[in-house]
Amino acid sequence: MVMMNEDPATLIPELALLAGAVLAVLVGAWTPRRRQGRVRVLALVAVGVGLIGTITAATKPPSTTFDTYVLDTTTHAVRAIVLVSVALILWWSRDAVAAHPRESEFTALVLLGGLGAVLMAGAADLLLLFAAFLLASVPLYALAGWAKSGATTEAALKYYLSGAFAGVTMLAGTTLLYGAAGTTGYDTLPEGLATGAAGPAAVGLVAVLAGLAFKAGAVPAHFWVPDVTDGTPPPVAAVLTTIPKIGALAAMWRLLLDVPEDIVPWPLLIAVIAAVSMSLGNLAAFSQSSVLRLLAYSTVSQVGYVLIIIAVGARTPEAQPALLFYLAAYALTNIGAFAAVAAHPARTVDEFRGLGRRRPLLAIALVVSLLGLVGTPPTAVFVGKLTAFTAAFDGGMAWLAVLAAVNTVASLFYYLRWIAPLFRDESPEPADESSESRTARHGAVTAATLSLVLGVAAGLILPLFAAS
Amino acid sequence: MLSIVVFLPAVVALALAALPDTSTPRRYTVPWVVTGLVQLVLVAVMWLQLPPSGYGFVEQVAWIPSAGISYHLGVDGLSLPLVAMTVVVFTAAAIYSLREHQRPKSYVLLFLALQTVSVGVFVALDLILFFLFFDLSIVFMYFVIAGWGQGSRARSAALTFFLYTFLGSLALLLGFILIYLAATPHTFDIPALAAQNPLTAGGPVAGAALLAIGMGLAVKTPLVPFHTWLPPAHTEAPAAGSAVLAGVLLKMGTYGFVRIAMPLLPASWRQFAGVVVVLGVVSVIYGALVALAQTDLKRMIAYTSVNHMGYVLLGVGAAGLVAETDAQARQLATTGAVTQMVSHGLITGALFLLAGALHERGRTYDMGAYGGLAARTPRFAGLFAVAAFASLGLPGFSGFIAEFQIFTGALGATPVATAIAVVGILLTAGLFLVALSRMLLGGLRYPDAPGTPRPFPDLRARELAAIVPLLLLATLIGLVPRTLLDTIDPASRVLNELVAR
Amino acid sequence: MITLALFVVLAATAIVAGALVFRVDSMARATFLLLLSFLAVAGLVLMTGLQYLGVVIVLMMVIEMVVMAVFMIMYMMNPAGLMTMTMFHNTRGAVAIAATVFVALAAGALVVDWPVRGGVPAPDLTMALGESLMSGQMLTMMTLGVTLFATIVGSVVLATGRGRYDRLGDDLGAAESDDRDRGGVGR
Amino acid sequence: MDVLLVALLLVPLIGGVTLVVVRPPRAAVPVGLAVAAATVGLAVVAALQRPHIGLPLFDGVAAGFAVDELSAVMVVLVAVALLAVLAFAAGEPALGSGRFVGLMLVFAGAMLATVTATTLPPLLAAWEVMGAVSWALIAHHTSDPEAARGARTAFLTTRTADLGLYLAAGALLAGGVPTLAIDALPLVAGGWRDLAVAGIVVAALGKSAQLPFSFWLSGAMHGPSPVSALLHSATMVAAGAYLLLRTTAGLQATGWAAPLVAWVGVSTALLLGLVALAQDDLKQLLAASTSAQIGFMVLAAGVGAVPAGVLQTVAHAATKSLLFLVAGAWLVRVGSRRLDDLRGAARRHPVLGAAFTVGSVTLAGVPPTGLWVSKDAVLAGAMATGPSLYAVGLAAGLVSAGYAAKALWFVWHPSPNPVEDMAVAPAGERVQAVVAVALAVAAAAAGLLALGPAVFRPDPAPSGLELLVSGAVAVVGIGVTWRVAGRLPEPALLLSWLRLERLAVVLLVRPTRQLAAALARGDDALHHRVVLGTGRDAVRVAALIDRHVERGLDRGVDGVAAGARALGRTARRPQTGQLHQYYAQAAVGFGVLAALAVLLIGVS
Amino acid sequence: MNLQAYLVVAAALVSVGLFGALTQQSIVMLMMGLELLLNGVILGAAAFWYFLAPAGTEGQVLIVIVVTAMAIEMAAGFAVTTAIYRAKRIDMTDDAAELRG
Repeated sequence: MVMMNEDPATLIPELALLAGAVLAVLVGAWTPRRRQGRVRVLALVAVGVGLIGTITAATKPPSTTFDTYVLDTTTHAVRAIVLVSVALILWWSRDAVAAHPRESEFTALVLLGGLGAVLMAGAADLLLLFAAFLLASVPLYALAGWAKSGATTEAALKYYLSGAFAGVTMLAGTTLLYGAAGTTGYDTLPEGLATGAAGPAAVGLVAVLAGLAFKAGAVPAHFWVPDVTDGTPPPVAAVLTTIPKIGALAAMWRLLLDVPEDIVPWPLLIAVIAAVSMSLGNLAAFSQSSVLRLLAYSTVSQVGYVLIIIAVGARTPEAQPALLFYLAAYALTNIGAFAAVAAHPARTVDEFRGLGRRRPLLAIALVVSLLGLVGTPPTAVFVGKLTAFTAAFDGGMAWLAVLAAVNTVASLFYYLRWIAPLFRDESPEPADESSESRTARHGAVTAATLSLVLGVAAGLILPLFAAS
Repeated sequence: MLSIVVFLPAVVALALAALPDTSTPRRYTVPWVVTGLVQLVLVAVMWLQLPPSGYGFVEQVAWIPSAGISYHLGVDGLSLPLVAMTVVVFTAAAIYSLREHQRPKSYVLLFLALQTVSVGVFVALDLILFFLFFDLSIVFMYFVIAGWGQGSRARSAALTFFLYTFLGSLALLLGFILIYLAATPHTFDIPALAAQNPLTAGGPVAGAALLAIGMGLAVKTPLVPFHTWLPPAHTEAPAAGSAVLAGVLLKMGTYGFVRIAMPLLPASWRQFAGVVVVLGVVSVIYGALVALAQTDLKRMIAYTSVNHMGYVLLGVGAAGLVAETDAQARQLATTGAVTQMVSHGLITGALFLLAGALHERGRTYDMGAYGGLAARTPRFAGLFAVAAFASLGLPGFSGFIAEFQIFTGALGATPVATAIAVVGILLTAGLFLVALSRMLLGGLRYPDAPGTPRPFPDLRARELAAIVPLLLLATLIGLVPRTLLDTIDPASRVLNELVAR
Repeated sequence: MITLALFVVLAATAIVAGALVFRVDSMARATFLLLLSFLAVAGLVLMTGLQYLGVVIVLMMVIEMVVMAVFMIMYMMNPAGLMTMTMFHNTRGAVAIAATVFVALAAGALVVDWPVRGGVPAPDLTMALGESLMSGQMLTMMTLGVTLFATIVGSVVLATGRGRYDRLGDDLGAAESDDRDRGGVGR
Repeated sequence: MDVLLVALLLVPLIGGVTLVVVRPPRAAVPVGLAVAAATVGLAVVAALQRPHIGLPLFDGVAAGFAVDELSAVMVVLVAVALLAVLAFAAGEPALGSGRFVGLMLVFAGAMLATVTATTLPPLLAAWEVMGAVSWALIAHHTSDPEAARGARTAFLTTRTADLGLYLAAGALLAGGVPTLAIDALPLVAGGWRDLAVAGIVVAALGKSAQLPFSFWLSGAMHGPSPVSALLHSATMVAAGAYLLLRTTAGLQATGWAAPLVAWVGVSTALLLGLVALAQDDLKQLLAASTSAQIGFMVLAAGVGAVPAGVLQTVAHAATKSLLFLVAGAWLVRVGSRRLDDLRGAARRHPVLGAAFTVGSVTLAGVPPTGLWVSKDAVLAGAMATGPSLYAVGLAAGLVSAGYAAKALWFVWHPSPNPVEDMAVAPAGERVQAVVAVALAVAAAAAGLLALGPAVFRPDPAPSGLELLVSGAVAVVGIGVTWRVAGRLPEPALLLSWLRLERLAVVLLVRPTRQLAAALARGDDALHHRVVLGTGRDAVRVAALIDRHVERGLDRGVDGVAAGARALGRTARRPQTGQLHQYYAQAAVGFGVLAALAVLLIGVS
Repeated sequence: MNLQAYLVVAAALVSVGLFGALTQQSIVMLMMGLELLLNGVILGAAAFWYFLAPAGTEGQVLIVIVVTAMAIEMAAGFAVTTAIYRAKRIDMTDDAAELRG
């Protein structure tokens, strides 16, 4: 009866992340402080193994493993995106964390957070989803407070308390959904809901979505985003605003597609969240002078755009490639923007004056990332937004596409408010070269380049994401 | 073939980038000139082999098939003349810049990149591809102005230029997406969209698309009141940059009208043609009047660009007033508008290069600082007078061919607007004559050249080689217009049929 | 009848104890009231036949509350209830929200047409649970296991004042760990 | 045939452009004369052969050229005038440059194209090129600011009128003449015909320095005299009248245009005659008299007396170019153009003086000179239309005798204080004498043409009585003026050409420049106020147009901007930093969403 | 005993917990509120299992998860509290409000 009915080999990417994290902790415990770089190498090897495992797995037909975990295009795509994101951030954060007493732990926590995000995306059971949610949260609470300064601990506290509240809500929602459907597996959810009670199902679904919205940073669970982004070092902020989002949005997608629209009318709910997220994010970013807060609000609005795709997910086949592509594009672009911030000591828009002359490549990378977030061709987010608009239009939510378009135009203003000083004359006081980070600069350039490559190569990538 | 023409400068730029840095300008400028000449030969070959109807030299490669985006190039009678003009203006700029000493390597690389995207805009048959080239032109031009600007405010002018035109381009993109969404299957392919005509019925969606696209193009064109980026950008830009900016980049806006707005949104174009006409006429008069009051030569020329682009709008707007006018009139108006784009590129390019030559000698654009140059520098005076008369639309030059057709074609459709616009050629005549009298006639007067007391040489061979061909071409078009019109006419006939659908 | 009485007593205990958690002026008392509430709920769970889980809850909560008490003593104000606490904010709004939630949930519970009971409990519930954990929900349990690992790592990161490099030197080569209190995990 | 016409047009054009570009230091005059002579030959052959040609120009519009009965006269006239003027100018070394000779040739080419054009585009093209070349010719002495100003005024005024031709072209097309053929004017439909005719009339009046455009001719007198001889007497100013003569059918067809043209013509003849009478400057006098004499041609066009008009054109061309050339020669020698300073010039240069006298007598319309015949032919036509036109025309004739006599009186009466003439190369002087004599003969004998080919034969022919009356008027006019010439009043109004230029400046030029300056200021302000993100920019433009609109719009845009900012603030207000408020807000948010979900279920 | 009774009790616990989470200034007290909320969830899960789907084991697993989650969250919470106390001598959420806007 108790049989290993599944093959652990199907979980190579996840196991690689786990092994990387465990090894990071173990090896780190016996590594001199200044030589913790080997831990990062180890982690990158683990990510590499995971990527190979992902590519191998992606060639196989979709399947379910361990009864509760789906291996399909979505999972593979999220694995790849998360792995690449983790690798990128680990690489460019080198200058920021190297020789830090807790450098090994940083690596381990990032890997664990990534593992949680991947598991969320693949989970096909509410219970596993919640477990993965916890795994995606707890390491990141620690990561938020990793630097242990006043601001970061406050950020960690807010992140933790928001997360705990969201987690509790999500558990309550899971319970309600379980009550309504009598089951927690996605495969049995539709029939369970068909005979169950719709009201508790709807409330339960909203509560579960609350947890996922917290991870994704969507309104109204977005409050932690600006404060935490502002309070933590840019590499950490990059992790927090990128990796869990990917897992949460994919998880939302997977869950909602198994909830029949006619029992719980979730598309409209998601549309409302999408509309409010993008509008509120943009409006709040308008007169921000802190670049980190500005980026934070911009991530809120970006989630809004992704939610558009999810809202019409069940209505058009274009939605899946659109979603996955957008996630990939967003991850690269957002990481690029944060890397650019990390590369430079400036934290307000004005402090970026004259960067274009001093560090032209960095400035260009930043511009590419920001214009990428706007959605300018040929960056990846443009294709993402285009597919999102198309999906919304074809899915009968044209109003959402229009609102998104208006928001896109509005967003240009605050991004330009940041871009403009880059090319103005320098501020009088000389820049402090020592506080600049070379790896972050390289990371910014790399991420920006990748986002361009992804945009240009969208023709090759999109069909891959379209496979079921 | 077309890809070679488009990307030749980019390839040369990459090759030059690999060269070690040196301060010898010729190492970079000579290959640039050669590139331009090779491109010219290729364009000439294409001109001879252009099919009588439809697109020639089409290249289409799937790019993002699921989003209906492809790498699609092609030329027809609307675009080939502009391609030719672009290459000519760039080559003239290259010759003019042969001795550019200030960071010659990056200068040439930027211009080569700009050359690629400028040609690219005119041959792109995919909206996204068009947009890419369109946007990149803004980026490269920004660096040209910011890096080689002549004034102290160059960077801020460049930034104004960038922000303004970039905002415009975003509007453009939204318009494109609207059209894309309206089409089934969704596509960004211009010929496919023109054939499909997804927004046949007009309506609010088509109107919004036209508004967005119109805004985007109007900023680049520029039309009053979206023109405010233009004068500072021109004042600060280096001569070759101004020539390219006015000669080539402005055409991207007007070309967008004939390539995209008119054939893809015919119903709305017809509906709002009156607005287009009014905008055109306002630009004509406003541009001419403001130019009239300028004392700075470059600003004056810049404002005449606003005026000249207004005629184009008048022409294409009148072509949209299908009900009020017959086929021949629309034909004249459209062909005139396209001719005006070519003509303005050549003439204004020459004017800006002349202004640059003047600045090199006197270090100021203030017209009041010069006088009686006809006696001191007859070659400069002669060429400047020729360019000025060409610009004010004197018969015998290309401008007349363009403007006469526009007026004649447009009068039937919008008599009042046309009658007002005709006053524009009087105003330009006035302002150019005032400028000519001020600078060329009267007592001799000029600022000291920097460093040395008072040498004020006439145009040198390099400058002549850059400017004379431009004016010669403008004259040739003016005297023997059929070579050009035979190419444009069939294409504008097709265009008018598309608009009249 | 006994069942009903038991239910009422346990339910009342759970709710009242829970409510009193926020009414008493001592954290220590609050902690024990919370424990009481948990124990009552454990009792209610036991009433549904889930002996194993009921016991688990009891054990877990006792330990947790003890830990919590330790934390009280470590940092919190007024651990022994010697001073009165004023630790509320936004009471009015919270009352409104909580009351609304209660009304909505309770109304839902009463109004909703719940589905009929499907199937009967397995004869050995603990066995069934174990089987489930080892088969269908195995990955969930593995994930929770990893989460516990992450919690340990994370808690150490956050809570430790002095890391290994403080104690053993940057090269971890110190002969003896530099602890303020002797007896730490050294070498 | 075609080649002949093409050659006729291109020979002077190409020759001229080549001279301008190459600027041979010494060969300019000989080459110019050779080209002019060749042009005369070509013109004569063309006048006999009557070639025509149509070159494709625009879509459905050809560039048509033809030498018909009317233009045959003009091509020969233009070619001969060119040759004569160039030959005469060869006597002045200052005018021997490639630029001057070349431009003269280009001008002649343009004039030839104007008179032979059969469709509007080439007509307009050549017409405008004439204007531009005249600018360059008037401003030939580049260091003379007065010349520059005069050139500008001339070009801008004529171009203002030229706008009429642009409109006429559009009107022709809109009125159903896709070929833009000029002779199709009467066929144009509806109101478009009125517009087309109006455009042509305005353009012609402007070019011909008729009222109210006459003043530009005054400024143009700052140019070299040979320029005046060619442009401002024989050719360019006559082009307007010629165009009207070509389009009399169209003028008649509208009903209003013909009388209007006739009255403008006759008024110009009278008023500008008076202006001429009041001038104290020989060139100004001649210029005003040109306007007046061309008024007779315009009158002819208005009353449909085409042959009379042609006759007047030819006779006037010979007369006036003679007078301008001789006057120019004297001006160079004396160094002044004031009549007072020119006293006795005829006495010191007897050959030129004799020629000048013949010319003046012709100008006065004394029998049996050319202008006597032609003017009477015109007046006969006017009589056929109405006696009032005739009466005013006759008065104009009287005035013309007056100004001719005034000029004559001054050049014959010796100055109280003797003047020293500047020396001129003897070779040049001989050529000038020959040319002057030839022109004098032509002027005097032009009347004979009325007996020649049909194109000159007036219809209705003037009656004997009319001839007699006008002859008598001329003689009386001369006689009276001769007595008072030295002390004729010179009222400021007339001296300043009816203050027309001032009027144009005050009414048109100055407001335009003020508007331009205001707009430019506004536009500059626009740059400084570029505020990203508010779109306020666009609003500032409106400010220049309408203050009220601006305020409204400004409020609107400011409102939008402020609204956006306020919304932004509102959007950030929830971000208090207080966690418990985040909790409450999130709880409420998800509560609302849950309620919405339940509600939606209820609805569906 | 029926489902509704259990659920009303669970709802009461949830509401009380929510009230605590919303009102408590002290971080530990706030966490207690969340615990109490989960307390209600446990009861609800047990009730759902018993009254609706006793055949499966998901309800039981859910309770296991809730209990585990409580432990994990408590551990994480205490760690965060310790960290912020070390860094800023703060144990009240109201004092941790430097990041805002």
